[in-house]
Amino acid sequence: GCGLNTSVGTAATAAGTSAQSTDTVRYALWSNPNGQFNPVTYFTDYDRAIIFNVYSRLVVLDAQQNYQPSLAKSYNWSADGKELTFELRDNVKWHDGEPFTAQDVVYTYAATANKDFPLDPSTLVQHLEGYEDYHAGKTQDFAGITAPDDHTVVFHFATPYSGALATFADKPVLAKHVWEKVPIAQWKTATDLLKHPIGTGPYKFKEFVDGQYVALEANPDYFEGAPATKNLIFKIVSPDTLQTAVINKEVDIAEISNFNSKELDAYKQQGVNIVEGEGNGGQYLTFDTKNPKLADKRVRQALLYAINRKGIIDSLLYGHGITFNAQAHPSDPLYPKDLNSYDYSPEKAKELLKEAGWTDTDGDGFLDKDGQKFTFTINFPTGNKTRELSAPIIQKNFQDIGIDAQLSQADFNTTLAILQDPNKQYDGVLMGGTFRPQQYGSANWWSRWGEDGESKAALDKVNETTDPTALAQAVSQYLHLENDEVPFAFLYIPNQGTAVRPEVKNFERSTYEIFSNVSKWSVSPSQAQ
Amino acid sequence: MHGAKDNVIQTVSDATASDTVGRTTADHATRSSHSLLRNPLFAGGLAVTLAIVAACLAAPLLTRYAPNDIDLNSLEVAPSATHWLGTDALGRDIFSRLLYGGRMSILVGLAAVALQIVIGVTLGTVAGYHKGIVDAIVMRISEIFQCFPFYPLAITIAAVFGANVWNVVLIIGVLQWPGLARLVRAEVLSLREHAFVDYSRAIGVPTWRILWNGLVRNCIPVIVVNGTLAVTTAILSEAALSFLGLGVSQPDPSWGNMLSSAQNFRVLSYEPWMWIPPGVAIALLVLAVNAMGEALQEHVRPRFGYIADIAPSHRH
Amino acid sequence: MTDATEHAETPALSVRDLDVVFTAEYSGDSDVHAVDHLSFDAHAGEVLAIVGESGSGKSVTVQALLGLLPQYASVTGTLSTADERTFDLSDPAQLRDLRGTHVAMVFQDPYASLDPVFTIGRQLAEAVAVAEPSLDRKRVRDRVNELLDDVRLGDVEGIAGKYPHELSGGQLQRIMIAMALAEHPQVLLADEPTTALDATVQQEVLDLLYSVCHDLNIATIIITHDMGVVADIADRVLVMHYGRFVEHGTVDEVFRAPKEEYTQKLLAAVPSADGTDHVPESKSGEPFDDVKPLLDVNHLTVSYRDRSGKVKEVVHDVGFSIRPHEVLALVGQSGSGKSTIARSLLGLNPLTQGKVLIDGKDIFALRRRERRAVQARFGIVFQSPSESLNPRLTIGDIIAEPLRFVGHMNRKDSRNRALELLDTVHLPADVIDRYPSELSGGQRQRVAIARAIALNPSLLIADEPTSALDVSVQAEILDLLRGLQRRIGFACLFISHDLPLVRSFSDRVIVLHNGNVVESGDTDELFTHPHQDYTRNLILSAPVANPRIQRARRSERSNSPSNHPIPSKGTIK
Amino acid sequence: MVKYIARRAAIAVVVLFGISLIVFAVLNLQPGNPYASMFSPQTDAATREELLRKVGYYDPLWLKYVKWVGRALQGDLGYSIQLGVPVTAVIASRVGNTLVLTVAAAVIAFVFALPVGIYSAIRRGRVSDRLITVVTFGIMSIPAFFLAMILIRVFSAQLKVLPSSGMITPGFAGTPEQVTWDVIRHLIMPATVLAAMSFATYSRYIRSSTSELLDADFVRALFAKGLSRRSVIYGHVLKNAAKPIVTVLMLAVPGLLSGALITETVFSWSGIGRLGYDAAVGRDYPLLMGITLLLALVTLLANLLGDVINVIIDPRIRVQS
Ligand SMILES: Nc1ncnc2c1ncn2[C@@H]1O[C@H](COP(=O)(O)OP(=O)(O)OP(=O)(O)O)[C@@H](O)[C@H]1O
Ligand SMILES: Nc1ncnc2c1ncn2[C@@H]1O[C@H](COP(=O)(O)OP(=O)(O)OP(=O)(O)O)[C@@H](O)[C@H]1O
Ligand SMILES: [Mg+2]
Ligand SMILES: [Mg+2]
Repeated sequence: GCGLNTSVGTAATAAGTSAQSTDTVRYALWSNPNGQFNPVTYFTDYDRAIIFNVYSRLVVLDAQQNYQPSLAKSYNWSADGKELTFELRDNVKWHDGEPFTAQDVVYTYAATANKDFPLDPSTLVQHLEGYEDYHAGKTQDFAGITAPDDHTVVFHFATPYSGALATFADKPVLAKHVWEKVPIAQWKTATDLLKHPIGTGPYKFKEFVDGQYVALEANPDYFEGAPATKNLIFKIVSPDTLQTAVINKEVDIAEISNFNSKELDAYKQQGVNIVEGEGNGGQYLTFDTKNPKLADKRVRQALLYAINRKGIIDSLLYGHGITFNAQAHPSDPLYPKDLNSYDYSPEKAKELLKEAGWTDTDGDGFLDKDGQKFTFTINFPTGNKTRELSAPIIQKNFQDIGIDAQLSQADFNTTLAILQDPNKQYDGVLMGGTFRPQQYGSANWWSRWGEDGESKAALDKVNETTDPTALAQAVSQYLHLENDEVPFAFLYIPNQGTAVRPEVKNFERSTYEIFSNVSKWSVSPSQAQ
Repeated sequence: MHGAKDNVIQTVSDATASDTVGRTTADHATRSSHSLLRNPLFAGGLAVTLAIVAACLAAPLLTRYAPNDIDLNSLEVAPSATHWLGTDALGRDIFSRLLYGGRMSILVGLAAVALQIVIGVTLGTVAGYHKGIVDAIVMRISEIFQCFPFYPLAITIAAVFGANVWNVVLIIGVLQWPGLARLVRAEVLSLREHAFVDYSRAIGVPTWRILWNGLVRNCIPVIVVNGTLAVTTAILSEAALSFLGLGVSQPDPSWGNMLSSAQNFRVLSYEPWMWIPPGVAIALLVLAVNAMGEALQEHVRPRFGYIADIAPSHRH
Repeated sequence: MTDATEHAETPALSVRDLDVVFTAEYSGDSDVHAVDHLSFDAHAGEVLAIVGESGSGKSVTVQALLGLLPQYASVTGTLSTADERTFDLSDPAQLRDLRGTHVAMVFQDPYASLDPVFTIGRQLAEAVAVAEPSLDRKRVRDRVNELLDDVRLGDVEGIAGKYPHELSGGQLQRIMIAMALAEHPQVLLADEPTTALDATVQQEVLDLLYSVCHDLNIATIIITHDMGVVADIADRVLVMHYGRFVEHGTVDEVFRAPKEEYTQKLLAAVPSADGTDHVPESKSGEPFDDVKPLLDVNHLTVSYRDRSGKVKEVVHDVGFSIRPHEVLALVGQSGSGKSTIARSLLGLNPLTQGKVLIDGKDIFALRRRERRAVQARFGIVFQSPSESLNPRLTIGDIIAEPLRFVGHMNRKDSRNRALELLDTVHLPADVIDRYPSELSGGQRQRVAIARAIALNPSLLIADEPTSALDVSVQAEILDLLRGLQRRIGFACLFISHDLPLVRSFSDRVIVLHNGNVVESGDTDELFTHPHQDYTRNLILSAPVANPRIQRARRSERSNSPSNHPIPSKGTIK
Repeated sequence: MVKYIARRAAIAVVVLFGISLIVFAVLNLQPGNPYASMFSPQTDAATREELLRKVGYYDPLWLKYVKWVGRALQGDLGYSIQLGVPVTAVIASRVGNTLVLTVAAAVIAFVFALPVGIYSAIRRGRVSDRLITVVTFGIMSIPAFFLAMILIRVFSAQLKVLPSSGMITPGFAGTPEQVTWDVIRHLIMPATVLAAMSFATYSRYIRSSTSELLDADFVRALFAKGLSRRSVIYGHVLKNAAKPIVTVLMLAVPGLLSGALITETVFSWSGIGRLGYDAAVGRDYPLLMGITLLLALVTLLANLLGDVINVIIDPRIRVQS
């Protein structure tokens, strides 16, 4: 068949293309969502944006990074940190009118522990009681999650798990009556359900035109009050043309891709506001700690000292970013304030290398040890422009301290394959990741560090501790260790900037929650022009 | 983007090559190069090409900046007396990168075409000479390569062998030979019917000798003409691959990756010095080489004999 | 100025001071002065033949009259017609009025001159519509049928619906003539209208042209380099040389008493058909019968597989033998299988059946290597010298090819031998480093001959070695071959469709028709007393350079009722 | 004719097999794992291995291929790893869009290339021809990306007459005519960019085949017949040129399709081009195989179609086949 796969919406929305209408907010997505609108199987941020507007979670993070009840009225830890009880709201309805109950919650989280679940089980369920038996299919019911009544859910942990609330804030609840129609094994391919999500969130799903936009519609019965704007449309706009789209009034809200002053000026001239906040994605250079020349932590520290991180932020991010020194967001309440900040210092770097035995004995300008020249290949994937540009800077920084640094660029998967193959020795790989609240050590699975010994013990301690003060201490200890060991050279966290058209009111966001007050976003009639 | 398969000018010409080329090349191939130089198209193209090549080769004499010298204190500065063409996002001197990048682009162009010629001419000649089953097999293979998806192969080669300039050459060469092979085959098919091939066969001259002396040497005009066009396609393909991060990789400059690093609305609007120089350089070289190819094509064809009536306003 | 303009009545076409120069815009070559201030007249109901060797400017002359020259040709001169209109030849736009109404043209290669993707009927109709724009559809169709009748194609089934490639060369040339007649021209220009045709077909076309000219009272200008054709059809002759006027006169005047030396040379070069002038020098008269044959061909059958896979047998059970020192000629119409036989002997076509014995050994039963050794005793000369020499090799390398790769000589020896050979074929030593394109046609053929005799062949296979050459050059090449044959003593398989030539050169003749041997025998015997009608026709249809004989033949032909040229249907004005 | 097409089709099937085999082998040579980005970072090695085994990641290559062919023969190209949707469904939903874009581009390119090509053939060697040559190659050497940006800047940002990207205004409702117009407005720029890339090829080719024909003897004969320039060129030359032109149009199909990648990306046009690139980068083998085969099929079909049209146009081939 030919023709455009466009279904013509019935709702009478804007008639013109760029005319502003007060009942619609249009949010730019940089790329097409996959259409995996299921909170436990999606894997792109673009799907996530839809999911977090259609579904709701038991708890959410507030701007101060405290957990606030949402679908749950309240939550409660037992004294031993092994039982977490949620009191659920009783007035919540799914978008199809069915009532939301405790069974939905049980069903959602148990599903991820099911033996047929097509993805890896979450860490949360692995900490629950009876996980092994349930996962092996030995039991029908998951002992770890119980629902004493329709509005109460209890999670029973085999060992205490500190990341529990973070998981609940990150994984919305599915409707049992919808998803039980499909065998769990087929969740990733249940196209029909995936593309027509039914949630409890502020917006109802209306339509997804592949590659073009996702249209959502206000849920008048939303438990925190009906949204102010009738339609929320996610329009797919390539970052390259984003600026025009915003200025041209094709979208109202868009994340901007850089902070170049000329670009910001262009927005400002058109009356577009730039809302800037801390970003939640960090960039780092992983080290192969099993690589003999990098096994010595002084060498790794030296390399970190050698990188002009401030220079990178100032030049590539135009100053709109921060450095970080351990694997946690600096705005995290538990992020220690006294970490070594490894301020740029080639002298210190050289000193440390000298201590570790690396000196230039043959006078070729490069360090050597035992007759071996210090070479360092920086692998980096294609895709993130800032990261691509940072590679030559780091190369130069390394060369400045006498390391023969080379660059090797490849597509993302190829680069990832270097990290994934435990038998492959490498020097360094530039990677990036997204911070999720209160998840520490999350990039460790391809790290060659932290699988055993002191670091593992420290991390286990973090995961097992639920008592706030003890947790703070455990986290501090772990992060200090990481800060000292430098398994990664932590580089920078770019700020997040959002261009918001002047007609849009009440747009707010926090580090982790872009849509926290989506139901308040409104559009006033065009004043500019 | 000018994907590698866009060189239909070459690929396609085999449709008529059999009716036309054989008849013409043999007679007109040896016209003096002297007359070629008088053709303004060729002379102009050659002059521009030589100027560009010379400037690239003489890069160290023309600029005092190294192409990879990062200067975080002068990022994206506009052209000035210190930086003639300004600097890029890492403060590297664009004029210097332009000259050094030209070496890379030209290298890619030439090497990719050389590879293409080796594969294409060998297979095309063998197919055309032996006809029948050998021909069928070679043509099927060339069809397979023509249908081959460009990006997956590009990614694979880059992934398996690492992204570097030789892989760009490999990718372009391996994917673009079918066009030339088909042309050469068509040419050989008609050449082999010439009496001089019959003669050599009749008196028992060894086959390799017939292929080389009788056929390959007579295909030279076709090869040259298409080779020049292929150089431009290769340069553009390198740019396209760099655009996708599969080409010549950082920090080494090539015109392609200089352009691709400027693929941004802001750069386009406010920092033209980042993209105009490589853009103009590519366009100029492509134009110059194509002009030469065009002139060569005219040169190996019989003189045009349109009757005066077709183009009315000629007589002065 | 001496020119071809003296005549009583007003000419149908009168050309004054035609001058054509090809300017060398970018080519770097020097300007070519193709036609140099030429003036002539053409009269209604008369055939004017323009003759001259290749490159003398004949074609350029007629193309200039219609404004068909390339853009870079600079033309001057005037043309006036019977109705006293005068045209400036330097302005092709003016000449547009002339085309399609007053002056029509017939080209040399009819196949190339018709649009391959339209039917004959359509192209004829188009010509009719141009000449008579007022006709409606039906009348156009009628006129097309009329024209087809006029050129005696009216009874060919469905011819109007056919495409050019579906017709034979003779038919196509008649279509071209019909197309020319559609325009009711007063002047008909025909540029080598029969060169591409077989002798028998040529005669038909010439007859048609003749009757068109005389019956319809059209001034006809025919260009040819074949003196036989001139003798056959022309009323008057204009001789050109290097674009310049040489002489002009009635056909009898020019043939009987050529005034200029150039014309004399031109005529002298033509072998005469009655065998009176050249007695082949190789003809020793010694009886061959008891000599063991050098080459013995038995039951030779050859087939081709065409593109659709159909097998077509083109040579059927042919047998002949050649004795040492003997010249055997293969003659026959085009397509009769002459070249095919030669190619089979050379191993270029597989034979379906039959044996080829050399000195009693069956060469195709031999192993490859031994066969090569036997074939190395063949010398080969092909028809087109430019085609048979590799344009990318120097003359030295071309001649050295058999020496090096068959005779296994080293580079130096082969070069020396090549120099010797060049001398043998009377070429200067300095051509050794030139390329074929830098030689004239005749010189190239000498090179081909030098290459053929490089390995002292015992058998020379010559497939139309002179037919691509100019008459004057033809004679030189034949003399050379003759001399070499006497010196080296090779036997020769001589293929030609030029019967006078065959008569002057060969000892014995084999006549082929559709791949069968029709007749064979001693040359003189066969020419004077042909046993078969086919042979007789073949001999008679080759025009001889003698107007008297040709006139006699023509009247003989036109007396036979089956051959009436133009139906007297007074539809043509 | 039927026999001819049947034979060609049979050959095409063989070629398709060859392509699938090679592409399959090549894809699996790549380092990187299609499932890699789907695991959460905390997943331990054992779980990962188990999941990978379950999806057949560790099967030997030949077995994977055999399995794939087996299913493909039944019309099942598997599920896209990333999208979780049947490959056939993804392709079906996207291919129409690419078709619209490429056909529009080809039409635009052709409509401009035809007169330009003919004009410069007629004026071969003149100043105007040289000028056209320069401009044509100039257009050819502007990277598509830049052309796209420039168009967006001028027509969307400055003049505000065309939408900067997308295929349709989100949520736009109206009469079918309004919707069609909306789509056309979105189509103009991407189709123009893609057309610009093909324009040079087409016009150069039309120029060379026309000019070859203008040299032909029969053209001279037509003039001698007294036909006007117009009827010679439009009545005869063009019909003869149709054969090579059809061939070039058909052979340009793969170039057009691969050229769609950047256009589709910049303009957020949801088609096959970007999908294929993403599938390649994301190691989404089933999807990539599907797209590859589709493109190969289209290419082969285009070649076949070109040949068939040529047979129809050219009576000389008609007889032979
Ligand atoms: N298109 C052309 N461009 C340049 N020179 C030409 C052209 N056509 C003919 N000539 C030159 O003009 C001269 C006369 O050529 P023309 O074709 O009239 O010879 P001809 O007498 O017809 O010879 P032939 O018997 O071989 O046909 C030759 O020297 C030829 O090279
Ligand atoms: N390669 C071929 N494939 C198919 N048929 C062929 C081939 N070559 C020649 N023929 C056919 O074989 C027959 C004999 O051709 P051949 O060339 O031997 O004739 P000829 O007597 O040499 O004619 P001419 O005087 O025109 O050279 C003709 O009908 C021709 O069409
Ligand atoms: Mg002539
Ligand atoms: Mg012959």
